[in-house]
This record gives sequence, C-alpha cells and structure tokens, in this order.
Amino acid sequence: MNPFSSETRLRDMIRAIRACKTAAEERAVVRKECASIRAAISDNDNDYRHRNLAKLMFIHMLGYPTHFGQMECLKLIAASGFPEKRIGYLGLMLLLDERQEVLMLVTNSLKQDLNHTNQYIVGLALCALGNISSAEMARDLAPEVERLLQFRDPNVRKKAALCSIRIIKKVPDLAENFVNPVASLLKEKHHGVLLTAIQLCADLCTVSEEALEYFRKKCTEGLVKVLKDAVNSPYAPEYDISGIADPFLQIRLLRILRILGHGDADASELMNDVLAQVATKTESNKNAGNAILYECVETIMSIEDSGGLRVLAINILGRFLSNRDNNIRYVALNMLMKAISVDGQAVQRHRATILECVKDLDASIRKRALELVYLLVNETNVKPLTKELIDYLEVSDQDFKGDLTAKICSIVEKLSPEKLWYIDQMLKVLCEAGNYVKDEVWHGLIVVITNAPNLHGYTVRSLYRAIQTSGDQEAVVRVAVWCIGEYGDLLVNNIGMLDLEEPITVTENDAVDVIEVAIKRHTSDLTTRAMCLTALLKLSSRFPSCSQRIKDIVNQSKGSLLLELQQRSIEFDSIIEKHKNIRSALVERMPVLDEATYSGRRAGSLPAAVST
Amino acid sequence: MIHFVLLISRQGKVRLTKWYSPYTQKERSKVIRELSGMILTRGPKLCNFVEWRGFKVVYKRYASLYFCMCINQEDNELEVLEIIHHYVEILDRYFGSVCELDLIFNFHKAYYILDEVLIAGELQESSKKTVARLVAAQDSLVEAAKEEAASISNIIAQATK
Amino acid sequence: MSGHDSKYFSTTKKGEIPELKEELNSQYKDKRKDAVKKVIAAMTVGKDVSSLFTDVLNCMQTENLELKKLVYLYLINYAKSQPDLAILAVNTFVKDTQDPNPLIRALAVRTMGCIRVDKITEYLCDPLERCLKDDDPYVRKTAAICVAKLYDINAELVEDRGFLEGLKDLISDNNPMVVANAVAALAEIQDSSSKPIFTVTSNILTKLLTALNECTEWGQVFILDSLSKYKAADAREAENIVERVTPRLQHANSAVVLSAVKMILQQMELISSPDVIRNLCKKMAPPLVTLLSAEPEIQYVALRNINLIVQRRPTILAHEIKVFFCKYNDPIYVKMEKLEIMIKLASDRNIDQVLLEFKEYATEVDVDFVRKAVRAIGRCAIKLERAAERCISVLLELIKIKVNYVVQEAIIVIKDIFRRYPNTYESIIATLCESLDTLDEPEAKASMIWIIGEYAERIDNADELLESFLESFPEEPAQVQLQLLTATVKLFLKKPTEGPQQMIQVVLNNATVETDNPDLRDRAYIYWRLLSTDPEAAKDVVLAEKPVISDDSNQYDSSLLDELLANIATLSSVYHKPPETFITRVRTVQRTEEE
Amino acid sequence: MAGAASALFLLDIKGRVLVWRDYRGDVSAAQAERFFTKLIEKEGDQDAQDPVVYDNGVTYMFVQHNNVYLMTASRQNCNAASLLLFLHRVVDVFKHYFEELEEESLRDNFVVVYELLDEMMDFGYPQFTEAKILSEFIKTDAYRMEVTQRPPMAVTNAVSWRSEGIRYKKNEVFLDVVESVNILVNSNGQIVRSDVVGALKMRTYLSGMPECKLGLNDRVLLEAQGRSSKGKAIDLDDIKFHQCVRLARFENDRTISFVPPDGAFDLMTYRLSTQVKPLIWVEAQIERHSRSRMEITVKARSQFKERSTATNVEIELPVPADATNPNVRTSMGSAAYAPESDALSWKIKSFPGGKEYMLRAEFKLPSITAEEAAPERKAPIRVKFEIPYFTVSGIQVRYLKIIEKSGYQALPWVRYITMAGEYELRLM
Repeated sequence: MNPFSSETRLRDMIRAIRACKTAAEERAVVRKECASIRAAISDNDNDYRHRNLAKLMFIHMLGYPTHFGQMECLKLIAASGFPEKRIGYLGLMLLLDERQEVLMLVTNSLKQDLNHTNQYIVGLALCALGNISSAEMARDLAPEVERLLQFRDPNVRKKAALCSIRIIKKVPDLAENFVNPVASLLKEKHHGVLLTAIQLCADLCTVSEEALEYFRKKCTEGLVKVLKDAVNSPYAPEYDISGIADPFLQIRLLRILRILGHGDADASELMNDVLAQVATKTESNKNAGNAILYECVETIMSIEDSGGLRVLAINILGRFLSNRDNNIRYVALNMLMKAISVDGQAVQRHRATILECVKDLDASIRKRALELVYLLVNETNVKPLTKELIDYLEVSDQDFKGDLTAKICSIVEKLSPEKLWYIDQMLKVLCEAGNYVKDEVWHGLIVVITNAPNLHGYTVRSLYRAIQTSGDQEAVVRVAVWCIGEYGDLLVNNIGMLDLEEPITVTENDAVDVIEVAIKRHTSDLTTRAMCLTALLKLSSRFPSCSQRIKDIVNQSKGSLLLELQQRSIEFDSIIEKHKNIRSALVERMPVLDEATYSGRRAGSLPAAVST
Repeated sequence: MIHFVLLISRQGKVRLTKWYSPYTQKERSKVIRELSGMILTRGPKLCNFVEWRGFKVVYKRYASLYFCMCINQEDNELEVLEIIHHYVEILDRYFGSVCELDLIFNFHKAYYILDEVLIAGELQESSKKTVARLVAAQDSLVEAAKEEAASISNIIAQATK
Repeated sequence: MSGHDSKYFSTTKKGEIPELKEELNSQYKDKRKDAVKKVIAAMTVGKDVSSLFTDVLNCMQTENLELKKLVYLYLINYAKSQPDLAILAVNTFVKDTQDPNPLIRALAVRTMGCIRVDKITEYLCDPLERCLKDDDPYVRKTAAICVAKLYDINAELVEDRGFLEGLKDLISDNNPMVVANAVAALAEIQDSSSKPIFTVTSNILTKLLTALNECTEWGQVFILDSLSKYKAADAREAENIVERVTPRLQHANSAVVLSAVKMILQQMELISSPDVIRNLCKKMAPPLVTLLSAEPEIQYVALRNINLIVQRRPTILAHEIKVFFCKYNDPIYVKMEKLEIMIKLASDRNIDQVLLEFKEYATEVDVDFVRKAVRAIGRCAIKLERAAERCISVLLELIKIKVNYVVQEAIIVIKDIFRRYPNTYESIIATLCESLDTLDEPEAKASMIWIIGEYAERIDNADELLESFLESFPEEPAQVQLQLLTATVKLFLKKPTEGPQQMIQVVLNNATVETDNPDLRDRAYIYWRLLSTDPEAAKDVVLAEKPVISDDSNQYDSSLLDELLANIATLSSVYHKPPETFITRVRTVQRTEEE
Repeated sequence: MAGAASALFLLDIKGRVLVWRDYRGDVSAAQAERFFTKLIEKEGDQDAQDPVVYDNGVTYMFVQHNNVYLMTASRQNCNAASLLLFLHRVVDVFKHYFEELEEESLRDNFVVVYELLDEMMDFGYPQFTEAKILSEFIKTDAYRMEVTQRPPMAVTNAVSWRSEGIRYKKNEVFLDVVESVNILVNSNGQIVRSDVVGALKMRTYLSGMPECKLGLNDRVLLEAQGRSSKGKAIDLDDIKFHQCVRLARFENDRTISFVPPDGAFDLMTYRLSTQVKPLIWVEAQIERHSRSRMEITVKARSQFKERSTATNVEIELPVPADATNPNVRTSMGSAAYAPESDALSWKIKSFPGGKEYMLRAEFKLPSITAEEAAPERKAPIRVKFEIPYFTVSGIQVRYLKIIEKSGYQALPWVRYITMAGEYELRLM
C-alpha cells in the first residue's frame, strides 16, 4: 500500500491546477477536488486516504482551507505500516500546528511510535514532535525523547537532540533533565550527533544558567579540542565544502565556545589558540570559509579580552568591508555594529566607506549602514555626517525616507552642538520629508524652540519662509502654524534679528493668511486644522486689528462634524466675542516645557535605538 | 533558528513551505505575499539578505526558483546560504539533476528530504551522503510494503478465483 | 558561492547578443527580419539590447512595412540613450515622410515625434509642415497629434515655425477625425502654456459641433471635452448648444455620454428657465442610470461623477435610488461608491427601503463595507429628521449583535446624531455605556468620551466612567487625550465636587508638564488659565450653546464643486480633487531610472 | 482638462510587464511594474482595489482580462472614462485578433500587439478601435502579404466602422431582440429592484454600403406620426445606439437610420424600469439541525402565462464552503452539488408557466471548523432561464428597410427572447 500508488491521480490534480490561467479557475478546480475528498472522508474510504491526504497537502500549500482533512492524518499515523505513517506524519506537520486542539489526539500514537522497534518510525515521530510539538505534548513525551538520546542508532540520537531543543523551548524547566545526556553526546564522533548536541547544548545554556556553568566547567576543553581536530582534519569528502572540513560543525563549535567564553576569562583563555588558528588559517575565497570567519570574529569580539585576537578580528573586518561581494559587505556592517563597543576607533576609521554604504543601491545594505552610522556619530563628526545624510535625503528612495528621516532627527537631537544648528537642520529635514516624520519629532522640535528664547524670532521667520515653499509637508505646516501663533508678534516686527538673517516684511494680515491657507487646505488633517484654530486665538490677541477677520475664520468651523474643531471654534469664538478682557491672559506665552524633564522622559520611554 | 523555509518560483508560485514557528494560515499567506514581493523584485547583484519584521530572510536563486529561509537577527547569514545550498545539492542528487517540475510533482519527497536536513529549525546532518542513505532506506521500506501488498492481493486473487 | 550554482535548475542561454548581431547583418532579408523580431522580443522582456543600435538601424531602409515598424519601435525605445547614433536615422525618416504610401508617411511622422531627442526634432519640422497639409487625412490626423508631441519637447520651436496656426487651420478641415485630433492637440498645448493659444470662439464652436456628428467615438470625446470650456454668451446660446449635444446621451460609448453630461451641466448654469432645466434633468437621468450597466471600472468612474452631479442637481436621480442598491457580485469599490450615493439620495420617501439595505450590508463580511454601511445609517439619521428615530433603532439593533467594529462605528455616528438632535435621543446613552470597555479605536473612544462629558449631568456615574480612562492618559492617542481633557473640564464645570476637582488636576497636569505635544499643552493651559481667572467665564465659554450640525458637511463647497463638475469624466472628478493637487509637472525630464 | 496616457502596459497576473508601449516617456516600465506588483501583493483579493490608483504623481488605471492586466499610466488630468473604456476596447480588438486574450497569446503575437498599440493610440490619445477595419491593414503573420498596405478609407471616414466593397452572394440580416430581466429581492421577500435591459443584436451580411432604417413600436414615434396605437406601443426609457446610428436624426424625428458594420454588433440597447413581476419566484428555507447537518427546502414557481415555457432554468442555491455529501430530491429536474461555486445547482430543462416545483437537500458539515473561520459571504440565490418568443416589454420590430444603390432585396430575420440577467434573491 504505497501512499502514492495511485500517483497518477495526484499528478492529474497537480496538472489540472497548473493548467489554470487565473486565480478564479484555480479556485474552482481546488474546490471541486476538496468536495470529492470530503465525500471520500465521509465514506471512510481507506484505499484512497493516503492519496487524498497528499492532495490536501498540495492544496494546503496553495493556501486553501483543509481543516476537514486533519483527522485523516491521525488515522494514517495510527495505521500499522510505515508507508501510512510516513505520509500521515508529513500531513500532520503540514496541515496542523501546535495551536490546534486536534493535535493533542495524536499524543498517544506518538508515544507508541517513539517506542517502536523500527528506527525509521521512531525517526518520523521525533521529527513530527520536534517540528510542531505544543508545550503540553512536550511535557508528556519528554521522558521518551530523553531516553532516545541514548538510542543505538546515531541517526535517532541526532533527531532526539533537536527534538529536545523544541521541548526545552516550550518547557524550559525540563532543561536540567537533558544536561547530562547531552554532555556525553558531545564526546561522539558522528557529525550529525555532534552538530545537534552542540546546538542543544547552546540552547540549554540560554534557558538555564546552571547548565551554562556546568558545560563551561566540564566541556570547554573538550569542545576546543573538537574544533582543533575539525580545523586540522584531513580531507574527508563526505563533509568537505569547497576545501573546508564540515563548516557547519565548525560554525556551531565557534558559537558554543562564544557562549562558554563570554564573561569567563578562564574559559576564554582555553580557546585563544584555536580561535587564532581559525582566524588565520581559514580560506576566505569561498562563502563557506567566510561564514566561518564571520562566526569566528563574533566569538573573538564576545569572549574575554585578548588584544592579539582582536587585532586579527579587526583585520578580517577590514577585508570584508572592502570586498566586492555584497553579501560580505553586508555581514561586515553587521560585525562592525558589534565591534563598535569593543574598538570604536577601529570602526571610526571606516566611516567614509560606511557612509557610502548608506547610499548603496541595495536596500538591505543601506539599512544596515544607516544603523551603523547612527552608532558612529559623535560630537566631533556630527556636523559633516548630518550634512551628508540630509543631502542624501533629497535623492533617496521613497521607501527609505522614513527610516532615514527618523535616524537623522535622532542624531541631530542627540548630538546637536548648538540650538541654532539644531533648528536649522530640523527645518531642512522637515522641508524635505515632513510627511515622513513621526509626531515626537516635531513635538521635540517645538520643545527645543521654546527653550531657546533668543532664537524665537529667527525661527518663526525661517518657518514663515519654509511654509511658503514646503506647504505640502504636514510637519512643516504644523510647526510653522504653532510658532506663528505663539511668536506672531516677533514675526511681523522683525524682533530678535540674528546677524545672518535677511529682514523680511510680513504684515499681520500676511501672518493670518498663512494660517487661513493651512486651515482651508484640502489635505490638512484634523490635528493641523485644530492647531490652526489655537494659533488664530493667539493671534487675535497679538494682532488686535485682525480680530474681526480671525473671528470670521474661527466661526466657519462652528458647524464642523469634527468634534475637536467644533468645540474649539465655539469656545474660541466666545472668548474673542464675549471675553476680550481675559483673552490676552489666556494666550500669553505658553509655559516652556523644561528641556531636561522632556529629554529624561524621552530617554525613559524610548528603547535604545540600537538594532531595531 | 530557522523560522520557516519557503520555495517560491520566479512567477511567485509557492513550491514548498515549512514552518518551524507558529503562524496562522492568514499570517502565512501574508508572509508569503510580502516576501515574494520583496525578494522577487531584487536585482541579481544585490546581497542575498532582506531585513523583515525584525528578522532576516536569506534567499538564494537557482534558475527560476528562490529558496528562502527566515532566521533571527543574530544568526549567521552566510551559513544559512550554505544550508540552502546543502539542501539543493541533496535534492539534485536525489532527483538526478533536479528541476522545478520534480519539486512540483514530487513535492512530498522534497519535504521528506527537508525533514532529514532540518528539525525544529536547526540543521540535523552535515553529510549529504547520510541524508541520501536515510531517505533511500525509507523509500525502500515503502517499496517493500507495496510489493507485499501486491503479492497479498495476488494471493487473494488466486484464492478467490 | 556563485559559479557552481548555475548548473542547478537551469537552462541559461549565452552569447545571445553576438548571435543577434550576426543575424542582423545577414544578407538574407528574412533572416534580418527574424533577427529584428528577436531583438524586439528581447527588448520586450526587459533585456538590454541597446548595443545593437547600429545593426538594427541598418535594417531601417526597407520596403517591408512590418520590418520598418519594428525598427521604428526599437528606435523609440533606445534613441534617447544613443542620441548621436539616432541622428543616423534622420535621412530615412525624412525620406519616408515623402513616401507615396500614406501609411508610411504617417508612420514616419508619428515615430519621429516619439523620439525625444532634441537634435532629431529640428529635422522633424519640414516634414511636419508638409504632413499638416498632406492630401491624405490619415497623415493629417497623425501630423496634428505630432504638433503636440513637438510642443512637449520644444514649445518655442512649435511657435516659431507657425505650427500652432497650422493646427488651428485643421479645425476647419473637412475630415472630422483630423478636426478631433487637432482639437485634442490644441487643448493639450493650451493646458501647458500660460499664453492664450486656443480658445473656443462661437465660430469654432459651430465647426466642432458639426464635426461631432461624424467623427469616431474617441474624437467625439476630444471635442466634447474641449467644448465644455466654452462659455455661452447667454441662455439662448446655451440652450442651442445643449440641443446639439443631447443626442450624444444616446451614444453607446459611456465616455461620450459622460462628456456630453459634463457639457450639458456646464451650459445649464446659464439657463434659467425652470422648464428647460427640468426637461434636461429628465433627459440626463436615464443615460446616467444606464452607465451602471457598464463594465465595473466604468461604473466606478460613473459613480464618482454621479456623486458630484447629485450634489449640484439632486433632482436628476431623486427617483432612481434603487439602481444604486448593491449587487452580490459588485466589486467592493463599486459597492462603496454606491453606498455614498445612496446616502445622498435617501429621502423620507425611500428611507425605509434604504435602511433595510443598509442593515443587510451591515451584516456582510467585508469590514470596510460594513463600517461604511453603519456610518451611512447614522448619516441618514442626521440628514432626515423624520427618519432619525428609525435609523437609531437600526443602529441599536446592530450594536446588540456585539460585533466590535460595528459597535465602534455606531458610537461614532451616534455622537453626531446627538449633535444634530440635542435633547432627543439621550435615553440610549445607557446602552452605549455598556460597550465602553470594548472600545479600542481612537475615534470611537473619543466619541464616547465626548458623549460622557457632554451629558455629564445626566449620567450618574459620569465621573467614574471618565476616571477609568485617566490612568491610561499618557498612552492615549492625541485625539482621545484632547477629548478627555475637554470632557473632564465639562464635568468639573457641571459638577464641581471633590472627585471631578481631583480629576481635573490630574488631567491638567498630564496635559501640560507630562506631555510634549504642543497642541495638547496649549489647549490645557488655556483651560487652566480660564478656570483660574474666571470660572464663570469658563462655564460660558466651554458650555456655550452649540449650533446644530447639518449633513451638508458631506457636500463640497460650491467653488470646489464647480471645479470638479467642470472636470467630469476626468481624474479630477474621480479623485474629487482639483487637478493641481495631483498633477506634478515632470515634463520631459525623467527621473534617473536604473535598469 | 486635456490629458492623455503616458504609456500602456500589458501585465501578467503577478503584475509584471509583458508588453508596453511608451507614448510620452515620462513613466517608465520599471516604475509602473514596481508600483503595480506592490499593489497586487498588498491586496490578496484583487477585486478590492479601485481601478484608478494614484502613486507619486502618476495615475494608473487598469482592467483585468483572464490572466492579463491592461493598464495605462498618466501624469495628467486625463479622461478616466475614456481611457478605461479604451482598455476594454483594446481587449475586444485583441480578442478579435487572437481568439482569446491571455498571457500566451500576447507573447506569441507581440509584433502585432506592438503594431496595434501604435495604431490604436497616438501620444496617449485613443485613435481607432474598430477591430474589423484594423485587421484590413494590420495582419497577423498568417495573413501577412508582401503587398504594401494602405490605410483603409474607413480609418478616417465619417463611416469609420465599415469598408467599401463588401460583397455577399446572399444578402441577409438577423435581428435578435434579447431582454434581460434584472431583479433583486431582499431577505424579507420584497422586490427591492427590478428592471429590464433590452438589446437589439444584429448580424448583417450585406453587400455594399446599405442604408438601413428600423421601425419599432415606439410610443413617441407613433404618437408623433399621429397613429393611435392602443396597447401596441411601448415606452423605452433609455436608448443607447451603436455609433453607426445617426443620433441627431433620431433626436429630430425618432428615426433609427444607419449604415451597419459588417457582421455582428449591438445596434441598440434600452432599459425599462417599470416594475415587473418576477418571472420565476424562488423561496428557500434553511434548517441547521446541529453543527454537522443542514437541510434546505426550496420552492420555485413560474409566474408567467401558461402558453410560454422557460427553458434551461438553473437555480443556484448557496451552501457552506465545506459541505459534504449532498442528498437531494427534486420534484422536477436534477440538482447537483457545485463545489466550485459553493452552491447546489438545480437545473430544469423546461419550466412551463404557472407551475411550482420543489427541492429538498441535506448536507453534512465537518466537525472541525476552519482556523480563524472568516464569516462566509452571504450569497444570494441566483436564477438563470430563457423564455423564447416572449418579451417583457412587448417591443416589436415593425420593419427593417434596407436600401442599397445596387437595389438588392434583403429580408430580415427577427427573433425575440427573454432571459434572466442579474437575478438575485437574498437568503434569510
């Protein structure tokens, strides 16, 4: 009873589906097929169960519902033959996942199969359990798996090891049961077993501090030796990849050594030699070799300080960064991020190259590089770096503008040497990409502006100019509207002129014009319009001669469907009309939000910007 | 850890999906749509990695097929490229010069092989030979069962003649 | 990694380009033709075959029309990247424009206009001049469009060479197709120029109306579109024009119908006789309704336009609301637009049936559609005073089904109903409050908070309800924060007891020193100052009488509507935005594109 | 308001460019493709997307046909109605040329596709879309001759839809009057909408340049001619004519006069918005006995005169998508489960007037429900039927005169038929 003995029919279905020209046609074919499968299921048809399940798997892969076939997997798994079980388990893994309640029904079958005499059936069960086990099943079947770590056939042992990873991820408190068995697996020669045992070991270390301590004490030396052997092993075709012996094993060894060496000088000391050997001996003209070097550099950066090794690592980094292969450049940027805390100077040397990467054609590289630049920027280089980035903002891809803007603002905010520069840079960014900035950016800008009394006049005039040219950028409009409302008097009287400024002539009516345009613009959103109303209220007091005109504009929102606009308009109209006596008191300069409080809160609420 | 494996054709058709982390059906189709949009449009010289929802997707194109694996931020992208290639070489050996049609009509075999390469999103075996041997052994178990069934039905047929 | 992968799954061809090069230079005609086809095929799939420029160019001089077309196609594609080589094609072009076969003459002049290389344009002038006066109308109609092409590349040249006059002459051409293309070209040129180049005079009007009867359907669209700008001198002329245009309403081409509708609506502005207006409205209704039997994409455009038309002339479709009821298979974009129009056409007479429909839609599966249906019920309540009660009872029924997004949507519209009919339906507040903790959308939350603040004196536990929001104040979106602020102030003014007093302190503190949102801070400080300087004034200001809202807030203001109606059938009428808001002139300069 | 398309794209089902014609050089294929593939990817369901989309200064308008998208891009305020309709006409032209328009036929015929795109549109302005005339001077490979072609007169003529010199041995005209009944019944059993859309479908096989004149029992015309016509005349609400009909003439004296295109075309369509009694009435009752079993009982009644008979009646009853094993009994006709449309399809070959038939069906449903089961769309009952020799409106062709200078005689063959259009009855 080969599950695919009636393969022609499966093939026919696949052919029929492939022949469909449109999604609608395909849907029709699939639905018909599903209907006949449902009919077969309902007839409890044994002969075609395996074939129907195979079809359902294909249908499932195309994204159609197959819930009605889930029970069929269980039936096949419960059958006695290997062929039925094989397809049943495959179906189980594809059609179900840990969240389905039906899955619990399979626990018993799994338990039996884990104890089966046929090692391949044991293998199927381990594989299924490892791929889709729920926490409950993990708890129920952990003893079985633990036992299988000592099974006679290595291929079952390796599967059991990976299956254990799933178990301890689902139920971390089972970790300790696995520590001892794993320690003995680490001494094996079989690559599959070794590979999976090391992985399990690494996962145990992350869930259990005790496990980490245990492995550090008992296994570090042994693992160093395994790595040494691997590096120096003679040519073995079975594991060779472009001249390198089992890079997968080497990489896993380097990773576990990193975990063991991190924060422990003794363990680190033990691995110094072998790391140096890997770093110097590994060929770097093929991907496999580079993958090892990449892993090795990371390990060197993570373990306890050894100056000599670090130099080696930094050199590899430099080589990677200047590589023509984009993959290598990408991982180089990745590594530089980690190296920055270890050797900032070394990373700074590559600044120019990194900046070029921000403008790379490849979006992945751009994104990595931008993160890196953000970490690189400091008081001394902030000005040139910001200039470069803002210049680039102009020509960058639409898709990239959001990320780029956020980072520039963040840099300017963090490292601005003086307020004037800060304000100038932010205005540039807003004019270029004001539709991409988040609210906290323009909120923050206003906090800074309010805290710089000597620049109020300058800023409001700059904004007056900016809104003329960049009135389509929402953030520019908002900041300008707010500042004109707050500092309108400084605008029309050219108060607080800086030496570098050209005087401009702005009448009170001109200032009101700007607000009126903004409130009437079709594209203005609720926030902008609401801000306009507040600005108008302020101006009605600052420019008494415009009071009537302002009242008229304010009045137009009285019947607005938008709550906020209606409420403001009614209140402000009443203030302008009936409460002139208190009006100026209500809108005198707003108390300034203390910058220190503000940035303190900002730091508290925002996670460190690194690697998001 | 590998969260999922996707095989997408140049035409955007899904040829294989394997999920090692739980995603609902809806999320799965969304993931596939999103990623095929991102990956199929990338030029040939760009790097083989895309950053996506805080993960990285490593992909590699073989003629009309894109093999994609989604991994954690801190995982080794270059190694995952090797894992992809490892799997492809095993497929190639198994099918004898594998082509897209092999994977379409024998999709279940591609899954069987993948199950010998990865479990729980981790690499299981670095020897292609071992994988090939294990798959062959299981295939022949199936063959044997088939023959046995055939002979039994023969016997029954004989007996009921 | 690369290098050894290609063997998997692959069949790559190599050396395609050199092979093609060889074939292009073959001595056999057929082989050359096949080769050019292959080149075009490669170009079509996006391969760069620009390196074959000279080889392809060599095939240009041929008697074979098909081959010539292919070479021309190639030229259009690559001339820009190889301007110096493209010059080599000029001679053949010029020669072709004098070919005895009109097909070739037209082809040459059409193609030359597509090659946007300055140096070539110069050579285009003489042939173009000839072609504008060609004996064959097919050549003239092509030349007419070519003037517009040339203007796009080099406006000055067109003006200097007097092509504009040539184009204007074509308006009097005896061939309607030539007239139509000339009008299209002139209209486009006028659009991109600030100088007055082409205005429709009554003389031109007559000519165009005559051509209208005879030219192709597309030509009719060009003519109607340019005529719709014509300002009739008086009502009589307007009526005359309308009379000439109304037969177009019977045309099977829906674009012709829409453009005719546009023109009639424009002229109607000048007509004052109610009889004439009534009659015209009656005439326009059936063709507009029939547009809804067109392809869904056309229906969509029609619906967007009908939306505008019924804002200006509600009577036209007043009796036709049923045709806007949604069919099962309507694409969702058609359904959404139909809903919009149903609201506009809802009246006391038909509201019962409309409500039944809305209710049906509100239990559909598409979330956006359901939301819109719920909102539609509310908008009808606002619009139709006599039906308000029925609408509200439907909304309450829907709330009872407890589908989260339906409830939220209902609360949003009920808040508007309260503002439309103060002191009428507050009895349902208790029902609304039951859903309070399921609200997670800012607009719904804000609406509910507003309701609590507005009716604080009638809700016994208003302070408790508001207080439940205070804790999360810092995390709420600005919209909700602002409503919370105002609602708390109202509560405090209405019930100045200890609880509200404490609450107002918390809110004011949160909205001033604990936030960096300048707008929220302003708003809070103004309240704060108001409350501390003059509590009585505060009452007067904050609790001031509200004007009742009306439903015309869904209507465009008159000047915008004028502009949109003048743009019927165009994108502007689809977007409901004036053209300048979405047209960004890029002219010839294309942004550098990779690939 | 002048405006035209910048480019026209033919895209595959995934939004990738198959063939494109650049008319203005200001929208690139790469740009359009990037935008459109993203659009498709965003919307799992393509129906959800408006056919007019704006992105970064460019408006894209598209229609779908089989596995092909046809799309224009424009940077101007162009005539959306005209361009979208043009795209549909392009579909018609391609269908005329390649039998079926699909990805493969475009690929196989890309040379002709380019030629057609060049002829049908110039600088983004629609020019000429009469397939029959186009095929006189743009030939597919199979018919391509070495003789140089010239533009047919028709391209620029006032009669742009017919060429000179057509010859038939036997001159014939077939005229089918087809009326489609559209109806929408809500779940309360109320008819919320009903109308009749009629079409006069013509097939002409006439020589030369025939002048035709059609006479209908149009009340306006008959009254204008002073003929009292009790009962016989009808009101046609909205008449639309093929471009061959002289509209001004019709406006003047209601005469339908025209030079017909050669072959098949729709001469006119009309609409009748008077409420009609549903010709076939269907009622359904659904009972859900448990999570896993449901039962439907359906009654269908013909509400027209006994002397007429509806043929090919098909009643489509919606059922849940994961239903199993229908068990159906009918008093007439046969019923089959049609999973491809999640429906039970009840077919009755012949359904005379004044009869009532019954259907009863039982379904099983799986006990496991679909993950995050989306509520199923509430599909209505849909009905198809044809009633020959019958029109709802009572329209009659009084005469069809054909005058050609050679003076031949050609008699028209006229047929009448009524059929279901969009005929929907919503379920409870």
